[in-house]
Amino acid sequence: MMSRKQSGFPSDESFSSDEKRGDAMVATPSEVMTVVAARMLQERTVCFVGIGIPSKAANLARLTHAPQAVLIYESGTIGTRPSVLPLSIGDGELALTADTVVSTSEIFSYWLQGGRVELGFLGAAQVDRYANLNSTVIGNYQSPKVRLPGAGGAPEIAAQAKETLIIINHDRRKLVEKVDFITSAGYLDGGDSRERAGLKTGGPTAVITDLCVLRPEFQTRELVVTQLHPGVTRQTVAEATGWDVRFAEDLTQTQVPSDLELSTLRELERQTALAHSNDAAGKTSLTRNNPTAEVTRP
Amino acid sequence: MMSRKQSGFPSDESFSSDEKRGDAMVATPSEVMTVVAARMLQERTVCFVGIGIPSKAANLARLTHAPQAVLIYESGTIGTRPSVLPLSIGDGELALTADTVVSTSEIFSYWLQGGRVELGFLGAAQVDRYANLNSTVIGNYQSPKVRLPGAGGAPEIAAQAKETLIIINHDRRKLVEKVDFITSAGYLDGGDSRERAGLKTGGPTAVITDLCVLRPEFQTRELVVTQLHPGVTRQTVAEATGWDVRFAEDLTQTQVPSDLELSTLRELERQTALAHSNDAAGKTSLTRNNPTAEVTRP
Amino acid sequence: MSNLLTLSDAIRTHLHQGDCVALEGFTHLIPFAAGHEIIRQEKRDLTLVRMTPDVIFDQMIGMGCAKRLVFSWGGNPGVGSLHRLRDAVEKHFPHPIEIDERSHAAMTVSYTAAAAGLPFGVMRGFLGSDLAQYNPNIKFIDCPFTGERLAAVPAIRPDVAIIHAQRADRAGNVHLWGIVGVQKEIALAARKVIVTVEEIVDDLDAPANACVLPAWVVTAVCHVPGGAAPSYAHGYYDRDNSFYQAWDEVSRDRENFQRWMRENVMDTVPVKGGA
Amino acid sequence: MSNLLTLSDAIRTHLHQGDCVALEGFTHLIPFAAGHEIIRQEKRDLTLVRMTPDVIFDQMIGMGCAKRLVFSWGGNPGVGSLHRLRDAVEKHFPHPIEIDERSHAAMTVSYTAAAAGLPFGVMRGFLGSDLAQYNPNIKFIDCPFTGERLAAVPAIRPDVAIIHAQRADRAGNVHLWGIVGVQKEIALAARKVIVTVEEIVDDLDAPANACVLPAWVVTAVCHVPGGAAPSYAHGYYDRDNSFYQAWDEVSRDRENFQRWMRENVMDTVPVKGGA
Repeated sequence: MMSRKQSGFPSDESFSSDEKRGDAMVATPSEVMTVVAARMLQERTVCFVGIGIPSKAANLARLTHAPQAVLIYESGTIGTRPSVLPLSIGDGELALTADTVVSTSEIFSYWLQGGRVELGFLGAAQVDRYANLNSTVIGNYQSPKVRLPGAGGAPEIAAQAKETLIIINHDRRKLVEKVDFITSAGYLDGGDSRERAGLKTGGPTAVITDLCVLRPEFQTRELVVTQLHPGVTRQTVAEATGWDVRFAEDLTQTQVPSDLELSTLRELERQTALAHSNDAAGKTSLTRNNPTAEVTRP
Repeated sequence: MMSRKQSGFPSDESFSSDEKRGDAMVATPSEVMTVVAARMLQERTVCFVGIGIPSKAANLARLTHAPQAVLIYESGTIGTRPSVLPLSIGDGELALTADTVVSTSEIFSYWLQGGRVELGFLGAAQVDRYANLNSTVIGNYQSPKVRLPGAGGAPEIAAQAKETLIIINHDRRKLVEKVDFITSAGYLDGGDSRERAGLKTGGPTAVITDLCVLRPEFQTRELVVTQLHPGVTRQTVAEATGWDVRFAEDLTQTQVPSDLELSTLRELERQTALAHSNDAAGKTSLTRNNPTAEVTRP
Repeated sequence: MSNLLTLSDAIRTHLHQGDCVALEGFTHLIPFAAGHEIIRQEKRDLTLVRMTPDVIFDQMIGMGCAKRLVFSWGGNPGVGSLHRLRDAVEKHFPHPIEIDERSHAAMTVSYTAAAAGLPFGVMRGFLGSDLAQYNPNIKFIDCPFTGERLAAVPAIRPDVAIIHAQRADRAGNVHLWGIVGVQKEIALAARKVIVTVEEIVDDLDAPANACVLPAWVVTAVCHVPGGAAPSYAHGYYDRDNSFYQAWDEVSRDRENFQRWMRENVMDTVPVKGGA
Repeated sequence: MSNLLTLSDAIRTHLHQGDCVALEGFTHLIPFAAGHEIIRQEKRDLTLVRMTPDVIFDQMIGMGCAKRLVFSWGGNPGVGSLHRLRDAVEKHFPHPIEIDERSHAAMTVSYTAAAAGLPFGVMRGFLGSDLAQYNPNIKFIDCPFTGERLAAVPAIRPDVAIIHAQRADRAGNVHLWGIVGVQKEIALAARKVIVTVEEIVDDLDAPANACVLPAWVVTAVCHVPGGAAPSYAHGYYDRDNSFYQAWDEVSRDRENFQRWMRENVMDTVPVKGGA
């Protein structure tokens, strides 16, 4: 397989420039991961989106097969249709292209906890064999080896979205037997322990990495590899996984990203890079004018 | 004293036309009641206002000695400055002249329960000797003799405004020994029973009628007459009160409404009648145009 | 899409006999036309939910739609009693109705709890009030941090919420403004939402942070100009205060009321509009 | 009136050593200028409250203002770590800080509870999460109607809340728009509120139902154009993404950070403005 940057904590969602470019119409592992995640977002789905690859995947879906997907960002933007990817969760672009912009407290109460979100995309520093997520600390909570950014909106997305998808680079330090800290509940100790803890929603239905897709096995709820990306072997996956990972009997092969998927993704990234370099040069795309007309145009 | 309409339940806050007119610069009992209530609203006070005489008194205060009083109506208008009196609690006039218009749920949570209201004006069908209010039923709750409109915002205004003023026409059926139903807590059974019930605010500091002003006595919290309106005798008050009402040792006389107070009140009522007769004729004062500019002009 | 329907189809399709239905609008934007359509379609055994029942519920109760009433202030604003409501409660005409009576604040807490997907909401209230004695839906809990005694009320999650708004776009996104009351809360609290609107526009062009309901949370949008009269629609028409005053006389007498309803509601053609 | 003050006077008068202070703004409208003034005035032993500490708290923590941090996501958005925050937590430099860590949703519930005058708020959350084990401010209660187990978090009522907004009028009424985050909630949750604004105008002319804070709930309004940079002010200037990226390098090294703060914050003249 192609070279894959083994990025450290916690800036694991940034891309090296060679990954960004790739060869024309030959997808990098990161691109495959993004495309596979995008494919799982069905048309008209109401999706709670985090920054980084989740945002990239959700917008790729919107620009290809799911033009009417409803994207919600925790900053308060509902039905947003950014033309470039936001660098932060509260970029002005998100507000400018949204159906409506509400307070952050309303997003979490009426929209997420209210049960209106069908799909949540989550990233994390670690995911374990029962799909629990850690974005809090590596090591001990009281005296951490690495202090990670923390929970953000993740615990409630994991608990309240009808289903969640997890996107993470495949690496033994990241796909671990047991997370150091459960920030966001997956299937806890497996079996029916999620239900027994009082969680009412479905939980994670897939972990999408740059090597493969893992899904919770029926009953045990242990993550097993169900789908290998092009050119990836079982051995590569096994070596990059922190537990003795199993493979589904009906293991499938990821369909190679189409030219449309790849070109759309790359154009989105190109426009994003361009827009953000404009920012850096001090140019202002959010022009100042009458506040009454400037935001919330559908 | 002058003729006073003994109005029945529950439209007790409407006025007969002769009361409205009155003799030039000689106040009717109702006018005296309104003027006395208005005087109790100090400049800059944040006041939660109900419809009827409370609204009339609060706006009279704003148009005379308290131009910067902040009037809040439960419909969601904050800092409203109506040029005519609203007929309903949610008149467009209230929105058009407000500093901001928020949801009704926000009014009750952030603004009233949040402790931002200094003074609440309340009316009721009955008030008792410990200033408890009934606006729910006359008779038994389960099979009422008269079904009154009910609580509305009153229980929380009575519990959460730092202090409340009660405005009510003086009548044995209205000022009673014990209310048939405690809709809104005054001093309950007197003494420290209000505090013992967990209520943290001051409670009613005055009951203003068309005959006199009653205030809770120190310690017992029983309402005693502290101030008689012009021309009203102790006997008149005693006969019109449903319990053996006591008079304060330092009983005072209500200052006659000034020409300014009376003329301002009458002009406000004249403008109100004019505006509402325009409504009736189908004329539209709320013109239709761009929603972005039409509401919330300070 | 779309969610655009005629009012008649929307009520027929989405509101069933025995449903719990909330019609909200705080003085402003009261969905009168929808209430009249419910009366015409003879929906029965409804649990009617509204902070201020107003004339619309007086009419629905008087015409026999209500089994139960959840409310907080049941008067004719600025006028006096709601005579049909009183007749039902005091004299059981046209039949007895159950009463679930709260305060305004409690109603808003119940709505916001439901909109937020919670089974109950907390408020500081009802201490010393007799309401809690008669209503098992008002309970008390202790704050787990301070020990303070607070009131708890259950979420209100109607089967159907009906509101009136100024505008929707062709995709079914809804925009209301002015006194917005609890319309957003009740819309998000209910299982289904029907919105009647004054106008369908190409582009909502709503200002920043306006009160907008995205199309995907709205079950049906019905184009019903004048659908809030005799209440008002800010920017479109005023409240008909004279109607509210006249209603006192109309509604005082049972036969007079029934005649008025026959002539002005039952025998009228349902409002057209919609897709 | 008025409540118009210079930023320097507002911080000097209203923020005291040892106070609990919240600086809110969700990516948008982060009150950087006010944070810098707090650093310049060497306020110490502060409890710093913010959902997303962001670069502003990284700077305040690195300069020794913080005794305690209440937060829910402490990264450099779109970039990576906050190195000064990590250095304080991991290596206790410049001194140890206490951590009260929650989730975004829990922070918003704590703010809205405080704004609503309640001692706590209820949410469905933290089931199965280790956060509740380490934070005594997360408890569980049972719904008195359904028995469901729900999380409870205490109200957060800061001594001072500081926010940045686009505009105020001369009377001190404040208007913000776009991504309004939790600014209204934190403003109403706190005992005192300082608002820095881009512009003072004669007439707010705010649209219907806009996010407006009336002057009488605002302790001080300070005219500080650019007061949110390097975050952004919708309608005025963009987020300086390159600054956020460059901050990673600046903040990684203690001496480098201190030099940068000296040159860019400490030795600069406080922003003028105000009455």
